[in-house]
Amino acid sequence: MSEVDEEGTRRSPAEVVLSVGNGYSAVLLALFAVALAVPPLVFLDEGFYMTVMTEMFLFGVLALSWDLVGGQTGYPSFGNMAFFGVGAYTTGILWTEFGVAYPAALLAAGVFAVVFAAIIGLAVLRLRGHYFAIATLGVLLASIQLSRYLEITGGSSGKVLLGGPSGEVFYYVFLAILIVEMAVVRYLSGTRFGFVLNAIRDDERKATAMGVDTTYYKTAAWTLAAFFTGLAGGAYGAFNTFIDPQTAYNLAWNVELIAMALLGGTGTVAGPVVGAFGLHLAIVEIDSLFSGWQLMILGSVVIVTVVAFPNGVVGTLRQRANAMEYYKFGGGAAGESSPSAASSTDGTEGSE
Amino acid sequence: MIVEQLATTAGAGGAVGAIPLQSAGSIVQFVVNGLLVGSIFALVAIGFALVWGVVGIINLAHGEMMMLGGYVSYWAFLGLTGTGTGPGLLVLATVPVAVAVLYVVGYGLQRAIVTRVTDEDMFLTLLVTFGLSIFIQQATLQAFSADPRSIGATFADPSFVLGGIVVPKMKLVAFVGTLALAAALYVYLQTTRRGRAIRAVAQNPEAARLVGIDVQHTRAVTFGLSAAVAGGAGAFIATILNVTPQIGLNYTLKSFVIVVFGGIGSIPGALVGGLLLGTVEELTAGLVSSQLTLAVTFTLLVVLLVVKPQGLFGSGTEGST
Amino acid sequence: MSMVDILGEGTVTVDRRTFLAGAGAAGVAGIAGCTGGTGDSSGSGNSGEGDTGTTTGQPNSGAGTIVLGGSMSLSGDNADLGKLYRDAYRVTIRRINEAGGVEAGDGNTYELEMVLRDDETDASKSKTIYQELVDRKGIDYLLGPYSSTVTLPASAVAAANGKPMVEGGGASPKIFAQGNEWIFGLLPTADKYPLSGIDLAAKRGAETAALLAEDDTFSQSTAEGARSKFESAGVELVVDETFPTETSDLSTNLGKVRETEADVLLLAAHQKHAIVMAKQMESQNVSPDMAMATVGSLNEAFKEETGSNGNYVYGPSSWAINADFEDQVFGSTSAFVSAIDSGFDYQPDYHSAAATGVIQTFQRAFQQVDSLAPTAVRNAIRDIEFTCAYGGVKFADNGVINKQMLVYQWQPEKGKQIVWPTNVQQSEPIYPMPGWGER
Amino acid sequence: MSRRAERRDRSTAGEVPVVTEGLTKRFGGLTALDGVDIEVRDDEIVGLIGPNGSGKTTLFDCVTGAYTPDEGTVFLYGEEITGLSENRVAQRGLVRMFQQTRVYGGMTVAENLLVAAPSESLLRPPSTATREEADRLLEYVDLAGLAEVEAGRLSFGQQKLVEFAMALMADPDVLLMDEPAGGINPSMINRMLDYIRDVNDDDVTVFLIEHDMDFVMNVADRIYVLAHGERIAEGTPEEIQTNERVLDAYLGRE
Repeated sequence: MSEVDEEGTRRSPAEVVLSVGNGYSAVLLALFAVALAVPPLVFLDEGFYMTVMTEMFLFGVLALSWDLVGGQTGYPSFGNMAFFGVGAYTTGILWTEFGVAYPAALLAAGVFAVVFAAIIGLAVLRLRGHYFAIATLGVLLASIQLSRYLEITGGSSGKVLLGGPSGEVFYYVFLAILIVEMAVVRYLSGTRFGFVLNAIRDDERKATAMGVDTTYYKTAAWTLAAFFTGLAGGAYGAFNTFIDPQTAYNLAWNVELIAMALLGGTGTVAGPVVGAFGLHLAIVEIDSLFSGWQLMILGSVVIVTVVAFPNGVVGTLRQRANAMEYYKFGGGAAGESSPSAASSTDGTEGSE
Repeated sequence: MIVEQLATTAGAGGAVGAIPLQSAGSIVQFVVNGLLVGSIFALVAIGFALVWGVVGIINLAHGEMMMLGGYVSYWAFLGLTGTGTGPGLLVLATVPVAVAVLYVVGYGLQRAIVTRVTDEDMFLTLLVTFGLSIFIQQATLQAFSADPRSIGATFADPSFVLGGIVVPKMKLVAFVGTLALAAALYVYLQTTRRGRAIRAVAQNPEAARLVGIDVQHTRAVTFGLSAAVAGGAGAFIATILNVTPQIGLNYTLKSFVIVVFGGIGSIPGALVGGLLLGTVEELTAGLVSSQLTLAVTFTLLVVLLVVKPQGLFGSGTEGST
Repeated sequence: MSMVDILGEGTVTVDRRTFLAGAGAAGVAGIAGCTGGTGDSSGSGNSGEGDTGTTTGQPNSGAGTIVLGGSMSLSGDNADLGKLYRDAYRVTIRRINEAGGVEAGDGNTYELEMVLRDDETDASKSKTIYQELVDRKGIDYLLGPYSSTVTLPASAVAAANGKPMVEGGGASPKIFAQGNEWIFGLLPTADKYPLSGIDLAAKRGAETAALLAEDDTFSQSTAEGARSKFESAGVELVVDETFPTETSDLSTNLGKVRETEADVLLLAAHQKHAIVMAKQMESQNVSPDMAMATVGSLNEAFKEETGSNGNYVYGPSSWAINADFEDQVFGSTSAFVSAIDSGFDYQPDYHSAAATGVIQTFQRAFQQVDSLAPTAVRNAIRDIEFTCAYGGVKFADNGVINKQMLVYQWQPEKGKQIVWPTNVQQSEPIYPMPGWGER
Repeated sequence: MSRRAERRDRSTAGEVPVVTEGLTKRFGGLTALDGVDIEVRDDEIVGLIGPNGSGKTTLFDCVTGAYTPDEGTVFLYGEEITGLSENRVAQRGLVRMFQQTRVYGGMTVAENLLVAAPSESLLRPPSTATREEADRLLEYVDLAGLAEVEAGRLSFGQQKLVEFAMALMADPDVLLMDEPAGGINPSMINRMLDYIRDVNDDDVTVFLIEHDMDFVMNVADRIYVLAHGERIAEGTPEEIQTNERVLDAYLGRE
């Protein structure tokens, strides 16, 4: 065991990055928000680059919302795009069929998605693991068929949503949703609510035995994720000027948003957002440079990255920091089963 | 047993009462259509259930194994006949080719890629197989173009008519063929040494390793067998319908539903689940409206999951993560 | 069982992982890539297989270069039809450049280049693709995608940026109902597809009809056109079924057609369903007097895969393969047909013809304008009128071509023949289709 | 009013912490518990022993609400709690430690304790009082240095101490411990004995299952003995050691 005393602790790079991350997260988030708010004011004008950045914010919201349920609470949803679709159609229908003002229709998207999630949650949240994943996939696929069948959604021909706000407005709408969600998730992970979600992920039986009403917390996390995903869906409709069952419940995105959360690192705030920005940019660049071959390359990028980073980028960072922490304080080799005498940590006498 | 089940399922399917009275004959026709098409769904789902139950992986690229099987048997048939058309039973000669080729593909994929994430979180396996599925899809598209391919195996007089019920011969061949492949797999698993090893790994990989079973090889064999039966199903699909690079995903999603109907990891369950799904879809198409077939199927999936997560035959416990 | 537990033991072995992490990080490093920074096209590398380079601005071979940009369904559901457009685009551009390029109205001659992206038949990709073509690649003249759902967002980008878009693949009336002055379509709107086919059947005394419609934008508007036409032609619709795109088996619906003994069977769907219909009509012994599929029943892949079952099947087309129109690039329709045949060894159908029409529309517009500014080119296209291998090209004020639909039939001896309307008939339709026993 | 003060009122009012009457639980054909009556009086340390499969853990499960008994009733401080859900029973001050030590592996040791604190405001970070309590308890079980380490990394013995600290953090009235001495090395057994006595001195009633006879005899005030789901003996450690039926049950002569 390398001699490491209390004061002169040698901190591994991973640890430094994380402690800075945790310590000043509020400041970091504010800087992040300002840094992203500046471009349109200064040099970025409406067009391709603004669209790509707006889509990065969109995917940041989708990945972070999935992580709230999948990464933080340990309930791997495979149907989050159902909330996105419900949000998109709610705004689309209210705005075009009932003449509701766009901002109100946009907010309604989040509210409707929450109601939809609460109802679905009653049935689905009783299941766990594989069964939960399949049930949520079933909900998504059933929603696709429903939207194809109904008149008001325009059936499979979809709805044209022209005349929405300008590209710049959408840039700030999606940025705002992302920043608000990051702040909320950051705040919650420091509160009892956040801890309980992680407890449910690690050992739901233990949490129940310690007095936690897990259904209440699972539903809260589920509806919170639905709110943000639904809101993003509502905004996306007019942003893309057209929605149909294939785009509103995009099955490719349904897997991509999970890849982004996992590649970035689940259970953190930065992880999913890093994953979303990175993967979306990679997809846009690959589409542009290797048109026609892009899906083959994307497929291999996903495979290689998952194999290389099972924990995701931020996750691996945290993983290393924790390993160092354990060694430094004389704990036995991590995970070694023999009950090492915990009392003989450096410098502190066991209280006999 | 199946008939009452169908009655209840159809009943659960909603508006049966409200539709115009169909002659009893046509309801039987729909059930027959359902069983004929359901057997193919079942065979694909059996491979899916095997990999899920034994290797603990949700294989999103499973549909692509079926698709590749379709292309292999298409080219084999073209090789055999030279013209692409030939007698109906000749397709059976191409099935073993598809099965063998896909066994090798499945085995190779597990060893090269899938094995690296087998013990990881379920969702990582989902991502790797998702990457595989779009890779295989695009590679096939670049190699064979997107034109639909269909095996021209025909019978002089294409269908039997028994008491007003039309039964296409080619579909009957496919029905018997798929059941035979399913039975062969089941017997293999129950009787042979390797079969027992596979079931042992399914129960407890660590224990299996302790008693000297090469878990790695066993999992690769399982993946190979799963791809092989899917390849066999692909051969029949290429004959009855057609095969394009994009058809895989739809059969993977159907396998999800069937595995839940039948229970994760249970082969008989997947067989019954497949037949049930085919029948439910055809009955909905026949009695209600074909636009609702998928809506009924997926709603049934959610309802069944909530009511009986283990599925009809499943042994998996409710919380098995 | 969370991931962290599993990896609890032991630190990460650095060597192998670092190497892989490097490859993986490529995706993440993308952040530092080209966010921000506007303007000129990076233009690096070629996009797609074998397309000419994408550099714009400085003329590299004496004559300047005009770049046409767009996306096409090179993968995804409609990849089989996307290929027809790509091949026809390439052949037409190569012919124009071989003949010295485009003598534009502003006195210069330009070489034509094309940037063709793959939209995977996914409507959520087309906005980003077309914005990239305009902003990053600096392209002023847009080739529209295939399929109506992908065309709608793309046409919105064309209008927003004031760039003319000519497309030969989006046929839904919705595209042209948005008051968009920058979009021009070479395919008649979807609802017109079945009209002349129904005329033929009504004139031959058909009384009942069955309609099987795929649940997608194009097929649904075709079905709507068919329903109103059946009504006005006094033909009773005895079966009217819509099936999901994912459906692969049509036996149950064909069973209904058999029971009602409908005279006409109209399938509003794409090629893979047309193949299934042709095969399963025999196994379900359904023998209507006329069986027509709205899309994909006329190209060669259909006939190859269905063999004799494909005989007697009808299909609508906006292009007469045998009407020998005069063509500035190829010389004549037949020359265009042999150019495609020798280049890609398949017989072109109306998709290919429409594709060459798209390129030639731009070519003609460049010839007629005195400046290549997008607005000037758009105005030229608006009142353009010319003939090419595709036939007469003239756009109505909402931007869509008005063309009469012809009806083809696969006939055992003569192959694909125009059978309706009578004035362009190659041979008489074999109506009613012989029963399965008599073939 | 803090839980501890509340606890003193209840015990002075003569309420008995845990009482079961005629507790029966069947699993298919197997009768795991057959009409068991036990009583855990206030501030007592009661031991529950018996050969494997005698129904000890099933009794715990019925008391904590993990299972609903087929017959019989369970009282907590005089109030009937039979069939009450597990988390509601825990909220009423009855906290349990599991035979297979269970901690939140993905969270740090400190977070494990913070989440065990009786529910404070949901949406505010843990109060400084709670953080200080957690630090104190970690100091007490001598794991202060590992506060920021993920619990999953700790050794088995360390995790047992974390689970114990979590139980204390919940400020229980009654603490159920399923084999506290199971799987830990000798030097820690003495520490575990001290901890149990300390927590009992702090007005916490303890009810524990244990196979290690010396441990039980050393710490328990009274002992119940189960065999084949029935209560076959009850008494002080000395009485139990000389009780014929108990010896027979253990040596299998019955």
